[in-house]
Amino acid sequence: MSSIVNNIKDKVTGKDNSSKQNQESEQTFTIQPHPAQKTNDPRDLQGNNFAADPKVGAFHAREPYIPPPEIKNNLPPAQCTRSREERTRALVLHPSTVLSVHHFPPRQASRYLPNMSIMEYNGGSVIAMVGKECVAIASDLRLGNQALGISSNFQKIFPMTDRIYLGLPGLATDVTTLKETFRYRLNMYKIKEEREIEPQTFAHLVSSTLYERRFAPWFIEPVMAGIEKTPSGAYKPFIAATDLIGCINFAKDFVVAGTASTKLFGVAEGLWEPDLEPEDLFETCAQTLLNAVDRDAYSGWGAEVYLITKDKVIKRTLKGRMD
Amino acid sequence: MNSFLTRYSSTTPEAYIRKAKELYGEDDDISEMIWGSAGGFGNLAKGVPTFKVPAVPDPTSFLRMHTDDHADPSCRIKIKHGTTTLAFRYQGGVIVAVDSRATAGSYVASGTVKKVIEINPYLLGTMAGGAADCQYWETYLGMQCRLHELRNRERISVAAASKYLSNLVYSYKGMGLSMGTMICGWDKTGPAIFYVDSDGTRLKGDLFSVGSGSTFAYGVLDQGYRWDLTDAEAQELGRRSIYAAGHRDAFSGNTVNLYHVKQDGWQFIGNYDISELHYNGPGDVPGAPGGGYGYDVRVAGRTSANAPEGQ
Amino acid sequence: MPDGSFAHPQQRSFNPYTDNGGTILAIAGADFTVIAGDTRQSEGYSIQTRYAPKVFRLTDRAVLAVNGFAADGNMFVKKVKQRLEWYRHAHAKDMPLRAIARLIQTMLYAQRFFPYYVYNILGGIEEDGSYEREACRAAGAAQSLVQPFLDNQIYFKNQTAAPGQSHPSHLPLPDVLAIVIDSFTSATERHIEVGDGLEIYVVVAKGRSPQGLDTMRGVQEMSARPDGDRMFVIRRDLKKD
Amino acid sequence: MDISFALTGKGYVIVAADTTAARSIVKMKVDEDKIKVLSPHLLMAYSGEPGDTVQFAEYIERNIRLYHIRNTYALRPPSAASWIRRSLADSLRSRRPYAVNLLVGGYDTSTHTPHLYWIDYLGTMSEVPFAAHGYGAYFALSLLDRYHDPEASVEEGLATLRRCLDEVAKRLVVTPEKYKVKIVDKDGVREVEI
Amino acid sequence: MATASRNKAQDSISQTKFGTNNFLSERGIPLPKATSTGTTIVGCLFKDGIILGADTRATEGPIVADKNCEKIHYITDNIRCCGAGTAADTEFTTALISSNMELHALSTGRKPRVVTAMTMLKQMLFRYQGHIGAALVLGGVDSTGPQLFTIHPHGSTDKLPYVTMGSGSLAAMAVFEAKWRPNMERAEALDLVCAAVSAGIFNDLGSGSNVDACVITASHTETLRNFVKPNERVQKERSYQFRRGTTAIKKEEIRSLVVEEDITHIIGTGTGRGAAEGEAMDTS
Repeated sequence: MSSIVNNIKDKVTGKDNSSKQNQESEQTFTIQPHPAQKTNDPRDLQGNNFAADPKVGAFHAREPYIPPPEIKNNLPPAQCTRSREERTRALVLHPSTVLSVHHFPPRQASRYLPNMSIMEYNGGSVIAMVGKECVAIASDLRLGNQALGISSNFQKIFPMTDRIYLGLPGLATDVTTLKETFRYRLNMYKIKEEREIEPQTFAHLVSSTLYERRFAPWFIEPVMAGIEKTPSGAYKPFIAATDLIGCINFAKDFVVAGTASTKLFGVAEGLWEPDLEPEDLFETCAQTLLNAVDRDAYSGWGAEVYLITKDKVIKRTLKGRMD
Repeated sequence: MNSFLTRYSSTTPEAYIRKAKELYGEDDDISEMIWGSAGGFGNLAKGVPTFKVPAVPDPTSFLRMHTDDHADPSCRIKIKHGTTTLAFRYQGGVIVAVDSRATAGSYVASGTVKKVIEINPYLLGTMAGGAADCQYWETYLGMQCRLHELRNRERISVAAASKYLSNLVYSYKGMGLSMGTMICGWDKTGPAIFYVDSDGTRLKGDLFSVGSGSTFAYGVLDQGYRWDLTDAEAQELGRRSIYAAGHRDAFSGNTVNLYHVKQDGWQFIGNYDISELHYNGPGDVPGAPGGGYGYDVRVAGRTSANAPEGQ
Repeated sequence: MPDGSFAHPQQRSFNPYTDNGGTILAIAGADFTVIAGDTRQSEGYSIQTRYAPKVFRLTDRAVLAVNGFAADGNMFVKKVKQRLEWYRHAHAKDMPLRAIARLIQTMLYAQRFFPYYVYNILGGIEEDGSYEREACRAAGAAQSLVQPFLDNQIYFKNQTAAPGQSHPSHLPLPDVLAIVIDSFTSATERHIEVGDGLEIYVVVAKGRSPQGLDTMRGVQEMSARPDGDRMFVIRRDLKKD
Repeated sequence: MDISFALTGKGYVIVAADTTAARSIVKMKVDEDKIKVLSPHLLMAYSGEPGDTVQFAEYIERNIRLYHIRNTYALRPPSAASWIRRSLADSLRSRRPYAVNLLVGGYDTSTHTPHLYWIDYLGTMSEVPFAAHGYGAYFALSLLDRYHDPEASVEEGLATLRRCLDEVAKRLVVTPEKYKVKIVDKDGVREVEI
Repeated sequence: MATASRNKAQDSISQTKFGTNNFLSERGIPLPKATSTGTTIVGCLFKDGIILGADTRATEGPIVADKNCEKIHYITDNIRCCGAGTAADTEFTTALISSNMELHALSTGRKPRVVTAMTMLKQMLFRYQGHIGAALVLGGVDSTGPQLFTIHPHGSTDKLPYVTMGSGSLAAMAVFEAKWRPNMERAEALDLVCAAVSAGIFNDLGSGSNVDACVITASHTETLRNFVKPNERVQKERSYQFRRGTTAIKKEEIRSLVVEEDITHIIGTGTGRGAAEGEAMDTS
């Protein structure tokens, strides 16, 4: 037993003299050239034509790689590990109890909460976009209980100050509770500071309010849009969003939240462009919201857009799909 | 499926494998023989096509682990479901109305799904539950009906066709098929509707609604249903019920497909956009109520406040 | 395992699937079909390769795009090609598009109880040249980002036409290609599993002009016969982060 | 398996709730009144977790009554509903939340307007023209979309309510056979047989 | 305002409400994903001090939530901290320690040390047993010279000449292991940091967009925001601006924010208080 071990040990360390005699007969391995000579960029691959080179063809075969005849002909015979009977016997089904097939009418929500994301329980989505000296914030109007639609005029966007609007998609009960909480905190701020709060500060106020509940969070993804008065007196558009525990995302172009957030991201990334005039920003924001919610089961049932410029706020209720 | 059933029944997958093995001998893999145009279910000689089953002790829970997104919303393979379909019998024949939305989780995968499968010129099947299951097996049923005609030189009755589908689906009970379909048609006994689903239920009846929006459809359908409806009224009721479900149910919507089965076979009445129905109604079609179906459209301007005359 | 339990492999651990990311889409125009897919193949947070084609040429007028679990995808394409070759042996002609669609449905359904984790989009030109209204479908990791954008730009959903006019019923090829490229650059921006490269297959019906396709950057013709339907491939780069 | 409906009409709100008190498969009582009169022009139908429902409803009733005593006038429906919702929302994050669904219907004598609020056990609130809790909602809401008229007279309103009860009787597997129906309008609260 | 509420955050974190998280996890409800920074963050020592680097991508699952977020947080003038893991946790944890460090500096009357910040961070993170998901690279120059630490969510720390953290740390460490040398010049070290972060950006899906850097020396601290921007978006093929009136509208309300005031001056006859039309006001 030990001789074998020693043998392996010596071979590995190369001291073993016995391996020296059969040096010549030992199989030599050529290190295969890496297909991409310069970078990992596919264009480099086009240089050397892979189809012809059998050794590397397998790496990046455009068509399924068909080995050339000399390789194909002398392939070792396939060892069938287990005979067919054995395989079919293994297929005999275990005496598992007959499964209860889910029934088609909607199941009554479990006593507490269903086994889906709690953010999808009531549904709803919000988007905010920046334009040229203006911002738009838009939301759908659905309030649902999972698949069942309850109300088609559930407000999710609330005016906080003249020039700051807050969108609160998520669990409906937290929407109302947080709206009242922020109204209270804003009033307290106004009493202490004797001035309106600025959007930047308001974002941090929202963020720390949410982080207070770090381990039992409010199920809300707030979206803020407003016009900021810069020290020089000019007006600057401002948008921000946070996740449910208050991580702020100060974006330059748009922020999204709610059950249709991925859809909103896709459409907004495609349609948005910088420095849109107020009326053009309204069209882009409205089209983004409507097309995104049409692809989401839990959002929709009407929509509204707030277009905020430095001297007025236009609120428009859109004619969206009602299914 | 308990082992007792497996050993003696002839309709389980293992039975097919045994049968196929006897027919085609030992060595070559069964799928080898699917050659040329004999693939898929083109070749009916060997009865039901065989299914590859994963070599695990319990393939059913394997399948459920990877596909049933009720249990695990992030599971990879999302079978499209969520729908509203209805069919009812009345003096003028059978009305079949369905929505056209398919959802995968909360994503609306398609808004243009044809949920009425035209089995043959006088038989319709509706689709609820797994779209693939319904499409595959109802197309398959169409072939069996054609064979029936060739063998017996008369059209197959709705009862027989639905029985065939029910027995066939029952043989796969517990394997994870998901179907809730209504086989509708007009045969020598007159108009007939059979509800068949994947756990083996087969019910003959006058009025059925199936799918996640079925309760909403029932709400309107039951209130408006009478045996002696005129054709126009019946078509209107079908449209209005699917609109009601499409509006309230998140997993139903997009468009209504309306069919009317008469003595000489079915006729496609029309495709109506549900949101359009909400705002403007079905346009100038027989039985149209004039304005939009939507509640806020219907009661626009009317308020329940009753300020006394004085003020 | 003395009790012979090795005979029944623990099904809990048997998980043959994984998600290799990527996104595909197809748009059928008046007399052409565009089938596109990115070329990144990833698993979890790491990139396996920046160039793994997802769009495959089946016949002169049919192209199949597969997405999901790459191993299943590649195997499935190989099986489809195998069946198409047998069909050519049996019928001395290419399988028509509608038949390929049915073939794919039955092959997928044959695996009903051991599903392929693959989402397929088949695109091409039908023999009788019947032109269904624009069909436009996205699939894969970023399908929920791309599909609503296509609904808006291809189907003009939620857009009221200018008074007195109506939306164009068919979009010209250059517009469709622009929308496809912008869809993928947008998806790359917001989805981590999309990027590296973009391959667009364009199948143009017989006798129709390629509408300025040959002048575009990065075009390569793949048609076997110049007189039949013509097929082009356009390759573009996408962000690699 | 409590079921409750409510709908508004010209100057009134009709609130109906089933009268069955069941534990597992046994109907313990069949004439349980699940609608509380909170104030002369305010009704509240409750349903949900046995025990929680009565405890919470009486807590609300006593406090609304206290407000009326202290201020000589009763809380108007919008503010009462908002306070009720806030109590539920606060309880949601307490050690053991109340699991009670509510329909709050009231008539605002100063604005001559009926108000109806749908409130669920999480504290989700929405003012609606008609509402339902329990399995009845899945049948009645689409029906009321079709047949409800905000300017209906009390008789027409009761007829619409009758439609809902028939539909539930026809389709729901566990149908309650008796409902208690109360109406609130400018003259206050009264009960009707249906 | 912010600091006050943050201390309140401190104590309210301990008593959890909504029946705490287990109210949900008992029911097997997946907690929604908070924004996490897939992240590549690096730090390395060089001749005159420390260079920190970070990417700028924040993700929510496979979706990029923020394409240009800041991951290098302020601790004190000469100490910065890069954060990976749960974004809100890194944000608030570094902000809390930053405010405590300022208090500490005021009370001790000395410039603060990096090791103090490190100890505060590790003790806080240890107290929350990893529930606060912050993985940090802490770097700075103080009286004892340049210091570089990494801090893991469970409270463990390392002190090394070059470190990487986050999902892109493997790619970045590969570059460091290949090219790092002691006592590098500023320019060379900065290039190395950019190369390391770029390796993370291009090879790790959780990292992307731009490279932020920060050079800290004894004398001053340079914040190089978006130092390298390799991933600008290409110009779009066409513009998607809509015709005005494309979106159908049901209702429109306009609220003007400009307050029109028409002031009518009332010329008093010496009585000082307003009197209508100049009559004397009887003030008796």
